[in-house]
Amino acid sequence: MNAPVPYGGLNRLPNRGQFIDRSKPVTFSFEGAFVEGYEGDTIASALAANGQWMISRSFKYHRPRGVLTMIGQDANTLVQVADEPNCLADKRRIAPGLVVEGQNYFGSFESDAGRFTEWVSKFLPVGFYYKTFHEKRSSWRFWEPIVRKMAGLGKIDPHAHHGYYDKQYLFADVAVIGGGPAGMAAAIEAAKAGGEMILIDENPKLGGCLNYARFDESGETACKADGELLNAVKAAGNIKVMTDAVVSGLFADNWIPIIRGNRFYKLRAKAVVVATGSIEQPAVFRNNDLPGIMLGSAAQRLIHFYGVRPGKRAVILTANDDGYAQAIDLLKIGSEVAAIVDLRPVPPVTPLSFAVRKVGIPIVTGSAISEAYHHNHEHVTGIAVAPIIGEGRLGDPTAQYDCDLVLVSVGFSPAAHLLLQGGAKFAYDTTSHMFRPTEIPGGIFAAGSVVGDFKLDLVKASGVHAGWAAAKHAGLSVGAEPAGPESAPDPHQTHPWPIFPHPKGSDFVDFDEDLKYADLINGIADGFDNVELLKRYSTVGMGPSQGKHSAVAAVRIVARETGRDLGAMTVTTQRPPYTPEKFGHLAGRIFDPERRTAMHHRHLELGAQMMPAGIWWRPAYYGPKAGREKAIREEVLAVRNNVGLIDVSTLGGLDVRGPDAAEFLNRMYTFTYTKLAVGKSRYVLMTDQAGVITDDGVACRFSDEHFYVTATTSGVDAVYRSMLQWNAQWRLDVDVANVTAAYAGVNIAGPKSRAVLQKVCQDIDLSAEAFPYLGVRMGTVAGIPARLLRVGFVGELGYEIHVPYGYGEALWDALMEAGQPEGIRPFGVEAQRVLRLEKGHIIVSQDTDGLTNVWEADMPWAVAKTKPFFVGGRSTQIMAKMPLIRKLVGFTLDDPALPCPEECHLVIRNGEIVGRVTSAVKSPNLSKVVGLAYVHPDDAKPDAKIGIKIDGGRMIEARVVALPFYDADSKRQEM
Amino acid sequence: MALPKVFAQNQVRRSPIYRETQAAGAFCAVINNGAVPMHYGSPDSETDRAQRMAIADLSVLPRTGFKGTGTVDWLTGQGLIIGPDSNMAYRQEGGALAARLAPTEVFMIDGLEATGALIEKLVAAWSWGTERPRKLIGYPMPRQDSHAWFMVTGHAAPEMFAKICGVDLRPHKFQRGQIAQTSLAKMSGIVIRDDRGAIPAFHLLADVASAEYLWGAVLDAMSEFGGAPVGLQALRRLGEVQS
Amino acid sequence: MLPAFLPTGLLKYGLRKKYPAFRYIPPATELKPHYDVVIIGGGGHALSCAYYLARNHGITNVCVLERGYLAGGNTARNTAIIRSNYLTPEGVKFYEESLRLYRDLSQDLDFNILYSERGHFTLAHTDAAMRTSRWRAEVNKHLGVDSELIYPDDIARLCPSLNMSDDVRYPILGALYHPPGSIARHDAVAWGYAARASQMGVEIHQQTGVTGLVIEGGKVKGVQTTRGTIGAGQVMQAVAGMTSVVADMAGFKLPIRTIPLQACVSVPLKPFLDQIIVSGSLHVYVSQSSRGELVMGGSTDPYGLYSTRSTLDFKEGLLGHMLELLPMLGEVKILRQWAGMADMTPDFSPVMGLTPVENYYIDSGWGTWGFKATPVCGKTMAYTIAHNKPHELIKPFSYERFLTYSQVGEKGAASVGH
Amino acid sequence: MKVMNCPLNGPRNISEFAWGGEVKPMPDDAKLSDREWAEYVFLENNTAGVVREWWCHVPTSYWFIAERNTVTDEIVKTYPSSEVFKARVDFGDRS
Repeated sequence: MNAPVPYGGLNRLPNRGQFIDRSKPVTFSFEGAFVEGYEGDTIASALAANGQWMISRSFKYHRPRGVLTMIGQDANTLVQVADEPNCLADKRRIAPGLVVEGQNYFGSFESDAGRFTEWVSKFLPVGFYYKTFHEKRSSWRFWEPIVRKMAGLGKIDPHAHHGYYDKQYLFADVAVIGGGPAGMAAAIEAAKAGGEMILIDENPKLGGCLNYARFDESGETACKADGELLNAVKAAGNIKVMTDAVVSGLFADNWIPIIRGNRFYKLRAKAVVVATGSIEQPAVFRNNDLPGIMLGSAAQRLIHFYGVRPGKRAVILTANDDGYAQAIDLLKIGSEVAAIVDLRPVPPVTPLSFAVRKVGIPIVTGSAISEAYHHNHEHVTGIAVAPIIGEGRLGDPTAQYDCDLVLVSVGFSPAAHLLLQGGAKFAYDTTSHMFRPTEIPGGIFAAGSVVGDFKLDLVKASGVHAGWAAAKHAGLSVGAEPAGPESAPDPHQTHPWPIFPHPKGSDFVDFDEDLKYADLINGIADGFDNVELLKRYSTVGMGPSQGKHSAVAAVRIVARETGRDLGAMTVTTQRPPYTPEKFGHLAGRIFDPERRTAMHHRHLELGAQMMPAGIWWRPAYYGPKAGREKAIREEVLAVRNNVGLIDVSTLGGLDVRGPDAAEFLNRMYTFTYTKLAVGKSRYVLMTDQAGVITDDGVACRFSDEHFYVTATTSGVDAVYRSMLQWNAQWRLDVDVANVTAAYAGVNIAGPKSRAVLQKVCQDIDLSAEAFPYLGVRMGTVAGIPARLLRVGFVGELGYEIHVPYGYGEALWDALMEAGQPEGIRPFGVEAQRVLRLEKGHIIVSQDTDGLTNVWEADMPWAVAKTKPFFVGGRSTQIMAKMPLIRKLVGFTLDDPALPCPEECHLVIRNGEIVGRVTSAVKSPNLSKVVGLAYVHPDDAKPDAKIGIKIDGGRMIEARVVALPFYDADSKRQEM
Repeated sequence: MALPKVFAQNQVRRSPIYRETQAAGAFCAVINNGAVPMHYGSPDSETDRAQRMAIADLSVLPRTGFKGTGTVDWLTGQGLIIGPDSNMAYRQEGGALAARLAPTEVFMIDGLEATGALIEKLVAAWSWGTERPRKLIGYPMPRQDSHAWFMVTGHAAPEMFAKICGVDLRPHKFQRGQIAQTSLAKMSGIVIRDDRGAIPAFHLLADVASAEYLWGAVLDAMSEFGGAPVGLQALRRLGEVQS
Repeated sequence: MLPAFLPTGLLKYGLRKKYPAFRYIPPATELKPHYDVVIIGGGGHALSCAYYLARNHGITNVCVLERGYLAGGNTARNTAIIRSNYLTPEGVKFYEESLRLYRDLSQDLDFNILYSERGHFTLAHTDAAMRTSRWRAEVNKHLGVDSELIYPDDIARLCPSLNMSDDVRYPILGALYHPPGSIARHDAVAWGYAARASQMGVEIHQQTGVTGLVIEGGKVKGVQTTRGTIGAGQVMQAVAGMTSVVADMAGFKLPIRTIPLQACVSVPLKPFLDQIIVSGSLHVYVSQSSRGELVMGGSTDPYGLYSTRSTLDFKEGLLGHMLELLPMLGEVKILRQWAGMADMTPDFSPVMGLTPVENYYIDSGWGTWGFKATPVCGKTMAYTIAHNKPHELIKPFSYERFLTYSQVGEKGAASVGH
Repeated sequence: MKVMNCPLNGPRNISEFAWGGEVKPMPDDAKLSDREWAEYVFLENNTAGVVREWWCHVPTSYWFIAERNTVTDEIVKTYPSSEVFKARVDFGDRS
């Protein structure tokens, strides 16, 4: 061999490169060095233009890797761009000041300490980590951190903040995915039927292969077709074109995610045409992964998209006409073609191959590359050619060629991912040696090389037909059905076996995962002889490119090794996304609604600490976090001794109206309401069909046919929904309305509450006689129409006042002002919890859990005995006959020195868990600990001793006491 | 014309987002016992903005609703014209809209002149009645307070909505008077198309308790179209353009 | 100490000329006319049961029937989290035994399942969640499980990547910290059991679907398959996702709804997240695999379905919440998403043991927790089959409990229970 | 994302709807043993195939019935619940 061909230096070609703007130079940095490119360049094209061919280090062996596809289909070009890991260098456009770095290396990018893994690769067979590192339990603890450190590619910047991403819905009659000749033809045909078309392509300009591939010696054909189709797309008027837009999936009912810039589009189309083309496949031979060895289409993209010379002296490995087309491309830019190595024993003579023979390029047929040579793995420097003597078997090398470029053009595999996600079925076709669709679901249509049409006229014809069919499916008025393409499986696009293992290895089947031919063979020998199993065992196809270049080879190898019929093989499951989606794209603006009461800002102005209650915000207590305990205590005392005001707007409110209103409540709740007097309220307790307590509140009867029912803050939506679902079955004459948000509510409570309220409420007689405990009235407060409820959740004289939301803040202001002389004090949820606990009132979902029934909660008084039915009634009766396993009781601590147990500290009996504390507090009024707990039924009687396990595992003794703890005869709330 | 400075917090009825509109410099007038932003600066520039992309807070303007067996018959008896289709809004004499949300449910919003006449009449007219068995005439709904009321206007409105709402609201897909009860920025809401003259315009009615959240989400979505708040005056002017 | 860790298992691969293949998964053979035990389903639970039948009870005339490929169901689709910090004493004891078996499984099976202790954090964003966390912590501690309720300072110290800021929608108030929480290579668990079970004589038949059961006088006698009918002394079904369909062949209904559970992984990243993070309120869980991929999931799908299709809305919801917890991940990319079918029960506890059909056993109702239970399930079901009476640990999980209103309420630990 | 055709609101993304489970008409509990009642409450058909289900359009809280194939996720048809539950239901007095 002579001196290797130098592969560095500047490779920018004059007057080529349709994506770049030479008037706009752009400087960015790669691995700290400044690089010059042009606007429109990708990172990879700009690096190539400057002779930087190595772009990344491989996953396992840290081998240098370079350009493979130039279309973002491979993992060879993954780089770190600022805080973005694993960025596709051959898709990402350069920008001034862009900071680009290599990934997955130890030491320096140029000399990577991680290379050692390949020297020991003999000792790292397929699935090696299953086979060792477990000699002792501690072995893996030792090795895992090392293996873990080796894994992964890009880096996370812990301080990064994701940028502004948003989303938008799109709607179309027909969506066409892929703007190549098939896609354009489909969109044009569909557009004839009127309606709305959207044509989506991932490149900056429509045209697909017409922008780089060559269909004749002169290049006229592609150029002409491109012009015609582009004009027709423009002329149609009803085709919305989206370029630089990537479709990342195809979901149910044609739900199509599209990524463009920082926006994530979700397109709903009545019909979709998939014209995503096909993915050129690499060949397997020794060192087939070297920088400088790329797919033929990648070289054409470098030349025609970016005006970059892929190399000075090339060898082309081919098995179809494209290899010859690429030879002409190289000659036209003044590069040398050392040889064309054609896998086919007797390649058919075509205009293109004839044109190449004319210029006397040596063509070696029936042969393959047996090995590629390199300059310390950084770049290819030459190759050896050997004759094919059997499927995948080569004779001794017959020739060697120096080169700095190897093009591989041995066949394709359909870019069928979206079709497969959409439910299409593909099977291996033994004539064309490619997967072909056997079934495509309704509403989805396909055209072009994704369905095996490669000749330009066929491609366009299949596009036209798919476009017509899609328009028809979308319900548009179409003309007569156009003739479909005369497509027959084409045996001259894809070689059946471009796989030539080498005894010395480095013959990569999967570049992402550094899997060699032998790794797959050995995996199969280990018993993983099914494509899906082998995939999981060897990780073939599991890497960042998800098997775009390895899946077909894997299928072929499994079929041969297990003697299965290739024709019966199907593709492995293709899971979304087709191209990686950023978290930021999927998250978008992160819509997360929250609800605020009419008094929300008043609470903030008063220094409240807000807490979430469902999606609502409620004041927990008023004052700084530091003074929490003090604040709660003072709020509690204010209510007991004076007057307090709490915002109860978040409580659910339901208007239940109609002739059957009372009957309906009888069925929904455990109590009876038919006999409840107008102007009175009564407790409501709801159970589900299994007899589990689900909600509570009060029912206020404002008239025969009108109940105003409250529900818990977080429960009301479910209560409302289940009421409607039940009545859809019962058909009672009742109307249920969820008026929760429509009413702001406050509870003014405390001995002085009547005095304060009197000042602003003239039209209701507030005296105990006229408006007794549990009474409800309608009237006005501070001139605001209001619903007043005398309920006693906190156990003091008090009035719940419910007014329309818009008046809520005015009501709050009026009461705070009226109460000023009495020193009225706002109180929050925390104080209310203490107050209600002193009265022994439960909070559903705190003092009950997912299985609590009325017997366990010790609320038999709330269950009507004589009702024919209520939801959960039968289950409640059944459980009444069963032995109780726990019961909710009140408890106190006799020893004042003992700390207050926390909620959910356990109740232990003879070492067994029998229950838990559900609520507990050191009562400011009783100055002792009071709480609720589930205990063993035998202990559920006053003065029984129970054991509670508190922090640090310490057992303390508590005493069961009758409820309530405070104001046993409830004089205060009834005064 | 300069309006006397009106402060929302001095009114008994307050919009759930009055702090936002006041911070944006709203000049208000008192309507229906509340302060309504009439404009935020020069009324003329707001008319242009309203043609491009704008949002207005109408939350204190009069509205009500009725629901339940007999609702539509009773409203018809009150002289309203209500068509057979649900999810369509029917214009009433005096400008109010009767939005039929369901066969037995109607949401009434006043016209932008906001006289409140029809709304008040209906609210006053409804009563349980005395005859037994009672005649079923539906039930009043607290619509003045259950929902905040915004109006979104401008040629960019449909595209803006496409950023927060999955229903296709483009003019050729969503006709005048049509109603979408759907999800907006992940919360439930009601959209009613009610063009102002030649300008696409939509009433947006949604949970009053989430009004501040929704106002913010819509402003964020419309910023790329140069959208911003406008006052009631601008909306009224758009209406005049047509007549 | 290093020599102790030398990966001697690899020497032969480097030194031998020819690859010393070991057939972990046996080649296909003919079905025998009769087996003592037929196991319907070829996932982790089935293989684990087969292994313990052979190892602990000497029952080796066993055949495992898998309609697709080995462990291709939920075993291949779960997110490989192992923990025992449950809510009910029954659940805690059961999963603690599973965790104990997992710890030594690589050695037992002589197959490295890449078992890796990471520490499991269940974040609490509301005081209700704080209560449940303390409840779990107390139950765990009482039963000797390492589990503690910790507060923001400790959380920030133990997992620095988390966004502990106060001005987010759901600030982190605390967390249930479970140091033994682990991950393992899910496929490897099934392969390891398969390899050792078949070494002891268990037959594994892939691509063999079950089409019906032969039941005479309330007793199961055989199994109809796509490859013909075989006699069976005892039959167990372990077919998460298809449980009700197979039980229907046996003629009984279950308290189960089949609901998809979806998950996804990111592209591989250099290690930055050592712990397993779960947030119930945000419906998110995430851990970083030894390959460097972030493995992520949320709660089950909003409606029932017998399909493993993926949806876009799952990812949108999940990642919105993910970025609230880990805002620095905005530029990271999703590589792949998938779904499994989960058997959801009313009380979130499994349905195991005897059934209304004699000699017919069920292993089901795993919800989102099947993988964690793989070893203990196999062990206790093997015992149950061998003795025709339920193992002590699984008595509370009987099918009967629903008909006697004695559920085992694990729901408090759920919402997103990974 | 699936499209669900709501009888009231027309075709909408399925994310606007809440699943209510299989339509399971309530038996007359007077005729059932405790065990039979528990079976009704807890056991599910969980049918793999076309199932009649409750669905609720959340923005309007409108309950209707959909026939959906639980294997293919195909929504066969949707209609108001009144087509199934035609008459008022009353419970005999047991006092």
